[in-house]
Amino acid sequence: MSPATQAVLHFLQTWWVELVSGVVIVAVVPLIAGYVVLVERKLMADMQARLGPMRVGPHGLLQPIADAVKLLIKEDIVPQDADSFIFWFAPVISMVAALTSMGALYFGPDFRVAQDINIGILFVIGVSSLGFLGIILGGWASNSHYSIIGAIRSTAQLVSYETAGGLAIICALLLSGTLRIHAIVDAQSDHHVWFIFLAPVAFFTYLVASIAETNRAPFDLPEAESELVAGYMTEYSGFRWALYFLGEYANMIVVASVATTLFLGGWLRPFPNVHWLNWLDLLPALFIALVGIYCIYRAGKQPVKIQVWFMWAVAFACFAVALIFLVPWIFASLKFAILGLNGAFWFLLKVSAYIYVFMWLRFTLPRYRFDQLMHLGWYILIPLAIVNVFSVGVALLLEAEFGWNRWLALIVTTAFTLAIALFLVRSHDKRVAAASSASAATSDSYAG
Amino acid sequence: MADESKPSQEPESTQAEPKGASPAPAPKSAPTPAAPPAPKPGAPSPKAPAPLQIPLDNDLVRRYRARFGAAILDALEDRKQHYLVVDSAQLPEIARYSREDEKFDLLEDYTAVDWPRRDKRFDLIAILYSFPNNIRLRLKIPIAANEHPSSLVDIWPTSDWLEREIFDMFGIEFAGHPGLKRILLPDGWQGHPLQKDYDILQQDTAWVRENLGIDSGQ
Amino acid sequence: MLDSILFYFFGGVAVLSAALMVTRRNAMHSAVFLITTLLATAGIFLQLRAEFLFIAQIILYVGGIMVLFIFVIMLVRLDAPIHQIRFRMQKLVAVLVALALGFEVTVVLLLARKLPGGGLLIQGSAPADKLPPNSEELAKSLFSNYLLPFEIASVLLLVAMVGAVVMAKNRKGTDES
Amino acid sequence: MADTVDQDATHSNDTLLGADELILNMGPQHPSTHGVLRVKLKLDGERVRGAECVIGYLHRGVEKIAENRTYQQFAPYVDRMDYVAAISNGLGYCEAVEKLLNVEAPIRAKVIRTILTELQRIASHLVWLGTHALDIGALTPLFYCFREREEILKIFEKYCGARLTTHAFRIGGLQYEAYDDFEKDVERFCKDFERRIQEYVDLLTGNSIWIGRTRNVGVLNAADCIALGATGPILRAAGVKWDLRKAQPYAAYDRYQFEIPTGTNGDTYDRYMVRMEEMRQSRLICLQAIENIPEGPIFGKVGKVIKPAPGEIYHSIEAPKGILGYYVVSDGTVQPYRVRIRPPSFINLQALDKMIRGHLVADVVAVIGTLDIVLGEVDR
Repeated sequence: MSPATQAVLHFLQTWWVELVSGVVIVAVVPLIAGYVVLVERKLMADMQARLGPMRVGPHGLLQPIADAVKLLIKEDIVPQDADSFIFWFAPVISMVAALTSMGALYFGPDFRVAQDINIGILFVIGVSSLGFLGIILGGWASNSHYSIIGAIRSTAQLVSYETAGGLAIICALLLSGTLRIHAIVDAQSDHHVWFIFLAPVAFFTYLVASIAETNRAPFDLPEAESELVAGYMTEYSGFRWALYFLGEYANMIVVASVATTLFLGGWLRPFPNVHWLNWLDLLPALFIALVGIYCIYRAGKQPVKIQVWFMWAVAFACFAVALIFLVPWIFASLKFAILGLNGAFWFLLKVSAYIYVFMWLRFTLPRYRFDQLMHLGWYILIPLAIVNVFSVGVALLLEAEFGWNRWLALIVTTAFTLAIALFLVRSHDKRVAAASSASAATSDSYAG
Repeated sequence: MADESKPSQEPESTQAEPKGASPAPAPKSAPTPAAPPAPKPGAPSPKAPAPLQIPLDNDLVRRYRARFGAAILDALEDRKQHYLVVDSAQLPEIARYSREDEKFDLLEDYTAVDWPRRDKRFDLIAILYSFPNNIRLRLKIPIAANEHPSSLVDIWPTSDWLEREIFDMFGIEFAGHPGLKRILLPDGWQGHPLQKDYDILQQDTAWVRENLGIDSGQ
Repeated sequence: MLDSILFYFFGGVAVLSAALMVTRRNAMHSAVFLITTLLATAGIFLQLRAEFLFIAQIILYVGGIMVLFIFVIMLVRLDAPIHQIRFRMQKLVAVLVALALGFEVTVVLLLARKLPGGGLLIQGSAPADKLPPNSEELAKSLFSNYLLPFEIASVLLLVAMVGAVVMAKNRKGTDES
Repeated sequence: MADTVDQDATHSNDTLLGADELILNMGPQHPSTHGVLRVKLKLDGERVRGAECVIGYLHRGVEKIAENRTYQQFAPYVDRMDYVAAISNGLGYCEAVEKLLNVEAPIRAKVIRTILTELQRIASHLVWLGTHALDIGALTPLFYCFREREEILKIFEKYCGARLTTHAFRIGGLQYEAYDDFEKDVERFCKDFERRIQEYVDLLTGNSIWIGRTRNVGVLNAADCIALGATGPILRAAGVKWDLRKAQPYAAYDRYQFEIPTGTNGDTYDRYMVRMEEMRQSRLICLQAIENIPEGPIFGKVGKVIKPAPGEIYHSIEAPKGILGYYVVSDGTVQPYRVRIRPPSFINLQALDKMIRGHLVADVVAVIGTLDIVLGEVDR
């Protein structure tokens, strides 16, 4: 063989894991994002006493594929004197940013793309913060009043909440002591506790900041339909719009995975080191088997023949997966694989729980006004995050220098942080009351 | 008592000139409801209905007469509802008096009726309501076709749009109105629809052709 | 083998987009190409296993400063000054400066040839992946022997930020009155 | 359309800062203008300096048509004005013409009319609540409200065959007798509605974002309300304890006890609370009414041909949006000489400019929602 092919073979041998997972991410994530959209629509429907998409495939299961095909076929309108190069380029940036930031993530003890980068979490945050470049350029390139205002608004929102999110992550890093993702999760299993319990305020701040970062729920101002008619996405249509849309959902998955890794103990099952709870390792297989049984139960009720078969197929698939989970229990030699498979299951369960909270907020809460949103970000969230970093630092100092028990130190400092938070919120309300009483007199309302 | 006599001769004249275009009185209305006791067919076909307007004389009218004398042309009661016929020259003073002293703080409605046969062609109708004493009064102000009554915007701000609508529909211009232009019809529209001589089928064909590019709206 | 491929790729992209950045007429296009240059240099940092520098470059330059550039381009109306082309005189000066720089670079290259390894390869440098993880190293040095400059820099930044807020406040004051 | 030729978003005079005073055009196809309303906002940055409403897109010339139809023929047109509360329009018109004829509808007809009008008030407020919450971003209340409204429309359909433009009443009484389990349906709805209102209250009333978006937004105090002629929930939210159903009772309202909800400082939140309370009161009225619907005829002594004596009358009722008045002039023929309709939405909309000065663009959407206007009634 010629040296070139040898080099290529050598390259493949060393990097085949990364390459395969890379291809999987780029191919599968848009599909997953599509199905997250379907889940969201079904959940919204369920909460609003209606059925949601039911027409395409049994219970609307093929809806994302139909949406994708529709968007592909739709005409890509480029506004008249829009900046065509940037107009084409902007959605690509936001999609690429979301996907590359997934590269550094661990979806289970050994499901990953990049081999435990030294700056793991920092890489994810840094690259995902490139996403809003796509938003600004998209808003600017479509050259219409509404999208420019939308773009400026969303950038201001992202910048201010990125700070709060970053500070919240610092608290978790203080506790874990390292940036490597694998090491963070190991730290949580060594401490026998998830960081959410050690730094609850940090988790809450990160939850709020991540919602704002992905332009969702009460903070979905840039594309607030009722005011600016879809903000920066107004002029986009067809596949480019789909890129933006999938970018937002991929970003949501990234943010959920970061939160799970940092605060919810990544792929650790609840109470990882409590040995009498070891039957929990069986839970994943049990859970999937239950889903299979439910499918069989529903199969009988399907009106259309093909849907009955489909349900049976799904049930069969569930049982197969449940078996795969059980295989390492049967063959002693595959013992090591238990942690790997279960880990992935627990990680995905936590990520979907986190995303469920996103969706839940979107269906119940009305939307913040822009100045309220900025006010909340700068006057309450960022000071709270700073105080929290300070208090976690003090807690670690107490534990290291004065030998306090870690739990006691953290409880004391969290109480201190919450006191500050209460003070911040009360002064915020006083300010709002003052501003509004002033406005009641003059016509110029709530100055914020 | 000028107003009272007019309506009685009015019916004949309007009867006389219903153009062919306006549809004859409707064919039998909805089938008579079965349930009620069958009224004798052709129930007492009302003979020439006796005018119900009777002159009104209570302390409210006396106070108005004491204050404005001749300006109060007439005070009548029709079906237990009081209304004053008022001279348009004194309109602002009467309006201010009604609002300040008589406490009619709500101008419920302000509209016009077109009587083409009369020399004072239009009747401005102002319906006043008083929250404190919970009573309603109607002011009828006869004005000539090209007369410009003064606007009541600074007395009742609600009359801003109401006067714009009267101008839009009847062509009555109000002196002193902040922004008198059409409110419902497009600006370039010719003619004022609610005037009696504006036939229901008539179109502003010029505006339609110019703006919609078709020759007739029908 | 892989490293050199990557290096030439990143280097090429950096040089190409830098050239494009200078020649573009549309301000936003040049901003985008500047971002590509910065990302390419970040790639080269990564290649040298300087991850912290790589991510700092991305977060600070591209995430922070370039966003500022784009905001300025968006908010300030740029079409006015472009119409007045006033560079006639400066063309001569530009050529002179370019020549001088070119001469200097060639001199340096020629002299370096006499150094061992042709001035390009640094003998005996540790292979990239055996270096201690550089974020820990960076942190240790930053907070031990360079602590004072670090604090001064942070105070400086704080002053700048407060200054910006005060200026914005005044402007808002005039706007409200 | 007051002025047709106008650039979409123009830059007019410069303000102090040199930043343009932007004219932003909202509508007439804007998702949250509740119909074909176009609002030209003068913006200084995000703050609204003034708003000019351009209306007339839905003008059908109802008053001109009235002069060419007989009294009975014009009744269905009245439903098309405020198409969200068609029954109360019909009630107003029929009672006006009955007053013109000096005829009184029988007591059974009056009670059934009251029940249907109160159900229509609840349905109209449900449409308002659903769309108003949707404009401010809460997606879920819309579907809850329309689920309840569906129950009410089913009752209307069973009664008179139509759901929206019902033409349920006739001049002189009712066309149709109440269907067999009319009382049972209304009672089932009222019993169930108590729990449903609690669902809206849980979702919105205590919600800090909702309060943040509605408290002190679009303030209109009592004096301004009366001066601008704004009536109905807007007037009551400003603290004026006045309701035409109590002040000058019509139909069968004098037979029932109900409260008049009022607010304190006349902002969007108070109007929200007033309308929610009004729904509860309407429910109580319906419950009291169905206890005993008096027996007797449902159509008064009105012949097939209606020729009222020459003269004029003005009759107004408390429609869900405000005072809905009819000024009818008769010249003794079968066709009215002039029918003037006092549209509450048209006059309430006039207050929009005063209410949103100094607010942000996001508030404009909330204020248009809280005015609860229907463009069919604004344009007639």
